[in-house]
Amino acid sequence: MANMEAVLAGVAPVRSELIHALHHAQAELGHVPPEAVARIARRLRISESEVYGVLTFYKAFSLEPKGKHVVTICSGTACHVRGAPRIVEEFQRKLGVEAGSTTPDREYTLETVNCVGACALGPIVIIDGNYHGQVKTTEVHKLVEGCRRSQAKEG
Amino acid sequence: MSKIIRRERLVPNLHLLEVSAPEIARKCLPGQFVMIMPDERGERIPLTIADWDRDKGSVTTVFMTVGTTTHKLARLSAGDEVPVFVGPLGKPSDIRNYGAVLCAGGCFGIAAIYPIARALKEAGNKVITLVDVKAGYLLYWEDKLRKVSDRFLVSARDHKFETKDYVPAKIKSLLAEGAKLDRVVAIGCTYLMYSSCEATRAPGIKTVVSLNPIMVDGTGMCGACRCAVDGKTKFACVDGPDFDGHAVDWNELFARRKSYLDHEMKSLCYWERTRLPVCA
Amino acid sequence: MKITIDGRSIEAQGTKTVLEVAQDNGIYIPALCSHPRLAPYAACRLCVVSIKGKPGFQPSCNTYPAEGMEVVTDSEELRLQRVRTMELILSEHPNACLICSEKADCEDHKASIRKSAEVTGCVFCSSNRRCELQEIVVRLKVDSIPYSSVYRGFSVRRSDPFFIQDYNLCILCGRCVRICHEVRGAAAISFMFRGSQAVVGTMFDRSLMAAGCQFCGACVDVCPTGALAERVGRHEALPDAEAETVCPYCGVGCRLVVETLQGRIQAAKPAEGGVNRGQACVRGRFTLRDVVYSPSRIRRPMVKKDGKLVETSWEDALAFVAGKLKSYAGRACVVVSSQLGCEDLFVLDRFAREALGAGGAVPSLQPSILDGLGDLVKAHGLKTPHRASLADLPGSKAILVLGENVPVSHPVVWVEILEALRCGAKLLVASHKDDLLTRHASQSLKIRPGSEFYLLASLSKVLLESGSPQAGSGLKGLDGFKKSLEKLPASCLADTAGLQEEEVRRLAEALRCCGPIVLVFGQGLISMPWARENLAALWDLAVLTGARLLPLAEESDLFGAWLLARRKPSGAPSLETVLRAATTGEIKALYLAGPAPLPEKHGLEFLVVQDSFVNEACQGADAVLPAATFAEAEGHFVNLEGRVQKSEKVIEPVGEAKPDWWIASHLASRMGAEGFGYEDAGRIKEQLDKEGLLALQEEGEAGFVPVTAPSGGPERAAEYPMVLPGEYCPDYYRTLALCQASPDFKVLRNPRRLKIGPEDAAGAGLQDGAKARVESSSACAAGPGTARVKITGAS
Amino acid sequence: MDLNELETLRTRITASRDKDKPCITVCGGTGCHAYGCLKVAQAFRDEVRRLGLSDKVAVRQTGCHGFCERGPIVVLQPKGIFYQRIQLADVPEVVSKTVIEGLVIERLLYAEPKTGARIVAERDVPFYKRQHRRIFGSNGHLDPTDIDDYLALDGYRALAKVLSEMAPADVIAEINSAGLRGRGGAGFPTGRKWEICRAAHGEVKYVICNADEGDPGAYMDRSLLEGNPHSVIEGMIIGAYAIGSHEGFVYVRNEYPLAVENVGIAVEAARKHGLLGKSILGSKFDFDIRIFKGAGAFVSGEETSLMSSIEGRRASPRQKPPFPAQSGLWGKPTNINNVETWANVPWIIRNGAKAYSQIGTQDSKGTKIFALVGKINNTGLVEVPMGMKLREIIFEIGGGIKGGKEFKAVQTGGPSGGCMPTELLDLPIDYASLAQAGSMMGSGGMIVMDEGTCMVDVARYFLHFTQEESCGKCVPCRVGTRQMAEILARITRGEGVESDVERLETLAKTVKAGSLCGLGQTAPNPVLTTLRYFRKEYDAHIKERRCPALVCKAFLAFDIDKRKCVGCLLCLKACPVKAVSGEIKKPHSIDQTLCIKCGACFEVCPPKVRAVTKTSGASAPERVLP
Repeated sequence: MANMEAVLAGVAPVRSELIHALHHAQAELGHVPPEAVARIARRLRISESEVYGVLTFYKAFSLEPKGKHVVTICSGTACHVRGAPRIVEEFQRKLGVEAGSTTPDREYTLETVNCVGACALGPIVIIDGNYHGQVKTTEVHKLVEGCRRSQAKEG
Repeated sequence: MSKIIRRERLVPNLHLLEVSAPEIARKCLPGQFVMIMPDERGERIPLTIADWDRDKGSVTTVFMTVGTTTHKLARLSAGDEVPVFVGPLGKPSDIRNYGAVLCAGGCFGIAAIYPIARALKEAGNKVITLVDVKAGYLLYWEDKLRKVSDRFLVSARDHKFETKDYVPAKIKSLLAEGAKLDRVVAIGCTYLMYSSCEATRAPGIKTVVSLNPIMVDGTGMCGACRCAVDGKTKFACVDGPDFDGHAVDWNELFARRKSYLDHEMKSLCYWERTRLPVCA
Repeated sequence: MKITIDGRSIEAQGTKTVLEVAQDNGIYIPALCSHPRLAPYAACRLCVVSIKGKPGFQPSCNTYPAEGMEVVTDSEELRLQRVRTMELILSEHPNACLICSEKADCEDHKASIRKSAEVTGCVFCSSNRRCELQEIVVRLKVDSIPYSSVYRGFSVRRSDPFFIQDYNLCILCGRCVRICHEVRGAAAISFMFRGSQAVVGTMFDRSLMAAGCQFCGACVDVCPTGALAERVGRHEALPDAEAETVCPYCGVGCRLVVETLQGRIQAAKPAEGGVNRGQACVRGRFTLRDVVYSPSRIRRPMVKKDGKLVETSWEDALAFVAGKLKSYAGRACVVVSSQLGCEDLFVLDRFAREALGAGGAVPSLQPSILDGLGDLVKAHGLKTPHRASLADLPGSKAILVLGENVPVSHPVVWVEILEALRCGAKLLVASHKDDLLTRHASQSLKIRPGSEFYLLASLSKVLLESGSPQAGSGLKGLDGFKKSLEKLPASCLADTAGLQEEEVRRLAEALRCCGPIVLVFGQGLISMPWARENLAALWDLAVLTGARLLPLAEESDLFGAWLLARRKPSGAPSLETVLRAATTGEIKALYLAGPAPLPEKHGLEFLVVQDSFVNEACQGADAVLPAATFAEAEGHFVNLEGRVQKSEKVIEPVGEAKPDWWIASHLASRMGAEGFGYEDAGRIKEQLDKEGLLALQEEGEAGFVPVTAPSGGPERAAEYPMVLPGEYCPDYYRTLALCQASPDFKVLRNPRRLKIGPEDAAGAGLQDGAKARVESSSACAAGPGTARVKITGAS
Repeated sequence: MDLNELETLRTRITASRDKDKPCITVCGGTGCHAYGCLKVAQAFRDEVRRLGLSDKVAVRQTGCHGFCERGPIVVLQPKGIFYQRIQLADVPEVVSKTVIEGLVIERLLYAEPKTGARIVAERDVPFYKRQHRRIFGSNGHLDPTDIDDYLALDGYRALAKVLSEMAPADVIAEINSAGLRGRGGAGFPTGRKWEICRAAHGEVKYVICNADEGDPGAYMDRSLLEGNPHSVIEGMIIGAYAIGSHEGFVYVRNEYPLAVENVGIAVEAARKHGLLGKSILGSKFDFDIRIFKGAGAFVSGEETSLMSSIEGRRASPRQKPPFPAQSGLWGKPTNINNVETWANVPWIIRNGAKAYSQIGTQDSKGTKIFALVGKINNTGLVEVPMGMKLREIIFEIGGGIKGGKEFKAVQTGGPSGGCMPTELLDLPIDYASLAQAGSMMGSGGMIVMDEGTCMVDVARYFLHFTQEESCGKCVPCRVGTRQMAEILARITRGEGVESDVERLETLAKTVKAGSLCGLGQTAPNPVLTTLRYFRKEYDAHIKERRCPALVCKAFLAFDIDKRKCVGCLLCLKACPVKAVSGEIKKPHSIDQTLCIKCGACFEVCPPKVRAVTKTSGASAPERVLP
């Protein structure tokens, strides 16, 4: 939060900087907690409710911290017609959470995104920034395990 | 003191209350009711018994939050105790094999009709259950009721059921499609019972209703629950609560139920202002 | 210009929307999101019309007339489009009752059901029969909804005072959000999430209290459904009568429509016309009922018998009081509240002089800002700088607010200031804290409490140094003023006010460059010993810049009381002298028709309390006379602009209460005074008019007054290291505090709560929620007033 | 820098570059990024350095080449040898054989699918051959982070021309006569738009580049912004000059980090070169650009909500009029165009309106870039002249349907567009004809669907999308799209009733006619077009309780053909719910009560065996899709 204050000091105190400031908070803290909202509101001289209203409008900001691993499944049209929904279902089953949420142990966040623009590779799964193209339902298990293993290695 | 085992909001405004009362659970029969007091300073109100578990020694009622007392009840939770929980009171419903019986329930009556439907089914009747809800999200106990019914119908003002009916319309359409009805049991708000009776009056189907006048002691002492049936004065608590709906003086009942409306509102307003927490 | 609506040729202005033009001409177009006070929003899509030459449908709320425009508001396809849109709206609103075949019979039989906790149909809803959805359903003849009913399942929010919020009923028309943002500037609520998840709410779903809501009730009043419902009276039936009164608290003089059911007040809502233009504040909107029916109402006359107050008849009480008072003629005084009507004040004043031989009735709020300005007029023989009316605010270019937290103390003035900001005005604020006021300010100076004089004088100085503005040139006293400025110590600004000259220069620039300026100030500016100096500096700045003054009168008839007081011979007693005289025994009898901090030990022999509420003074009173409240008597009030407004009688008096003028005139008559045979308030008003007592005539020459540095300046005192700034808020009616009358109000503003900065708190060893002990340097710090204090933790 | 200095610089750059110097260009588009092109490019650099060829051979990471299907793509200049699907292991060979020895490596070349013939040059690849890469072509030749590359390709020459020779009105006239129409979807004439904004009252005016490309399955704008940001910036400066604006914004989608980065670098470079800022190229014209990163909301592509977003508010649109040209950002006149439109501007100025309007149709001039994706062989970005037939794009450029399956539909315009069936394959692509077919140009997504795509599911997909992306302000869009999405979901779940189709139609009309902004007004298009062209599929779902495309789970049944099953245990192991039972080498069976229809068994059953069957509906023929 101390960083947050430093970052905000560089943000002009006008409301048009709101989304900019929220990007900062999201990048700095991994989500936008109530204290960050309060600080941004004070800095930009707008009400906390307004900040929150903007924050909840945009998908780029999250209210909850994300898991250690972020699994992003593209659900663009191209991926959809190539079977992305089945991949989503399989991940949901494997991780035991709905898309858009984080496992209770804060290990995985499963999310879908409208299009990552790599349609040739569809269906695409991005795990911690790594692209996996033409994913099949039967490969999901491997992908999840791969994540766990790489973590074990690091640990 | 009786301990609450479970208090749960079933749907908006309707709450289930399961109370540990082994004595009542052992003796109660369909159609009977209990008197309950939410706290030492509260009033006593009657609630129809909606289910019981003789082994567990518990009695279940379903009530609607519609006044100070029920609002108080709705704030209780498992483990809390109520100072008064007495019963079973009233005469049990007349359970026999009539043939085909329509059990109509609305609001809290959806739960109240359940033990009667169950008993009627056990007695060999063909049970048609008709449940009235305003909208789909107000329907509860569907599974429970389906299990004791040969037919399960819903009248609602919700497109979910592709209908826009009220109970009488459904009774009429049932009769129109040639269903044989030997008896109707209706439980719910006074208006529902009244309009059910109006629908069965012409075809002459015996219709039993579970009256809900204002009641104070529930044992025939105070006379508050006086109602006119067949021109004679009856006490709903000891002579009922079940009566022949075609013989009830409905206008009198409507009027009597409204007697204390003003005071009821004041009471609730006072309670809300003084007892409901406002954040500081 | 001329436009055609449904074949009718209609004269239209370009400033009104097609919807408004149609409505003005009696043409019905359903609409849910539009509101006269709000910018077009075009979200409900019910007000669609066809316009010749344009494809498809156009929302009439966002379409402005153009010469020759041809509008069709009613056609089969429009009706169908509206019905289908309405069906969509209703699919997410508990709609069963709207389309129920039994709705005619049902309401009669299910009256009690309104007491339910959650609304699942109209019969449960407090807005039943005044709901805008119901009206549109009838108009459009919607009788079925081809969608499953969606209940969003929000829990009903009951943890806030004054009103509850059930967003299951919300149709997202956005009126509440928009009025909160656009008109009230609070932005306590906002839209959250988006798409079908969109909902009105607060940050992280916190309470409105936590979101900084001031509970002005504007959102409740614009809500077309029952989603926002007043807590009190929510379960009651609809009102059967209404009357228009003037809000009894502050000096803005908002007009309120008071709704009654069977002669009892249910609710008060801001009237559309009048100074307040459909707006009110938490006091007027939500506390009237609690005040009028407060348990501390005095219901019957009481006289002291054997050391105890006992109830008696009016006849006996009047006889007793008149008899006793007669013997104290010349040694008695009358104190009045400036929240009484002009009729009451006038009769009480006459009563004081003609029956009691006193110098006149003494207002309890003294000195007031009006008195302060009046004193300057008297002392220098000049004319007061121009006065501003509320209507001057939106047309102004700069507004300087001093000594008052306007959004809290005078919220309706704040609404007009916000309107001015929308029209391009600059808001300049000098305040010691960050709040709503500074959030909206174009320029705000952080100033130490109590140092406004230095800011004002420095502003004048800077303006004069860089060439005096046109407005002040050539006026009387300019040279004297300049000289007096030069005498001021140079370092005071930074030392005392904590301001840098550069900041002041920027503020001065803002005052110089633009057109009409309004200086808004309140009791906070005179709550310290150097009140006169502050006012003089303000006066001069106004004359110099040609600004208008808007003194924020704290009490509803303060202006009226001031006008009436002008006819007093000079040397009329002030409250302070009265209290001193009472203590020393100089006067023997006191007649209290308003709050007065009577010392515990006094030399009074006879004390009469004429009030609506039992108060501290009653304990020692020899007689207590129940007075009617504003709602129980007709009367006139003069608001802060000098506007004389009539307040109607709403209900019969509670208990045996009588109007104040009635009591005073009966006593006077009994004491043998002449000309007190008033039959009703109307007669008194006639006399007031005949004598021209309520007319404001200010004569004399405009000019400057010399300024002097405050002598008892806020120098740092080691013993009392902190300054406790007085925060004025007319949160009372006569002797009743609103937090005492209304439990909800107590939640909102508890005067026993102290706000202190984190460093100061740490220094005093205080934590959030701890008890504090406040010691003051001056004896009169019991009431609100800026004072030097010492704050320590209390056990 | 003034005009002369610009030309001097350009001459210096061109002179310093040897046209015949071998250059290894590695495609750096996001598609190729996903394939790992960064590592490939680095490997090339390392290899070149290792061999001490740094002076003789250049390695350049360029913008997107468009042929994403075949990434990572490497083109060896000056000969234009086109290698595809380059792996790290191929790098040394490419350098040693092709770069040094000049030999072509056959296996890395693109093979004509039908004949199998290898094609050496990029321009001869059928995918490129029929394209007209006017706007997009430079992408493959320049490093987007190096302004010199752009200058070497005549960059900012149009700007120089405008500032030195043309009055603002001339610029507008030129754009008008070129017939350029907005590439963002609705196709409003760009010149007209500029004219209105220029005429609007006010000192302060803004220009905005709308790079909030939100259509799922479309990424043309991103590739332009990533691959050739200066062309967009140059277009914006010219536009600002024509309109009289001094401040511009590029609103980039948050999901495009590379685009944000590259356009940021480009703006910085342009500023450094005096192409942005005060007195541009020594003229009296000032203009600067700020980059605004969006935050993930499809609706912010709508111009009024985009401006609302820049102002720091929720991206809710407002009713027009007033149009942005009259009252836009902070109430000032604002001109907003999308990336591709801006990128067209320098070309028009450089080559003249006449040259520009020579291709295209009567009222749609120039080229259009499409993202050709879905069940198509050659996924990628294609730039074709307006008026080209769908058939040509899909079958000639796109190489037909994947796996040799039957074409069913092509969807254009994203969530606002519609699905067009086989009968419309000969439709020429322009604004009017697409609109007439019930679809729209949109920003240029073109999603090809085959027989294995369920059109009801596609409609459900799009309505689910718009329902989630609706801002929630106006009733028809907020509630109407939700109701449509629910009805469609019900139909695909097997709970549809016959009246649903009619209700969908009514709803679609209500939403279309009643919504506040373009998102709502066009949201029903996927429903309306699928109802119009694929009504039979709806009937199959509702009346026959089957999904002809074998997509909707509710109607699917997986079973094992005992005659074919070899008992390999693959499906048994793959089944996540243990619904498959059996022993090794004995036919397996599926317990239908346990089956969740995930299709894992079907997926793993070896193609040779094909014992697992996927069927839909009792009356459906026993059909097996590979």
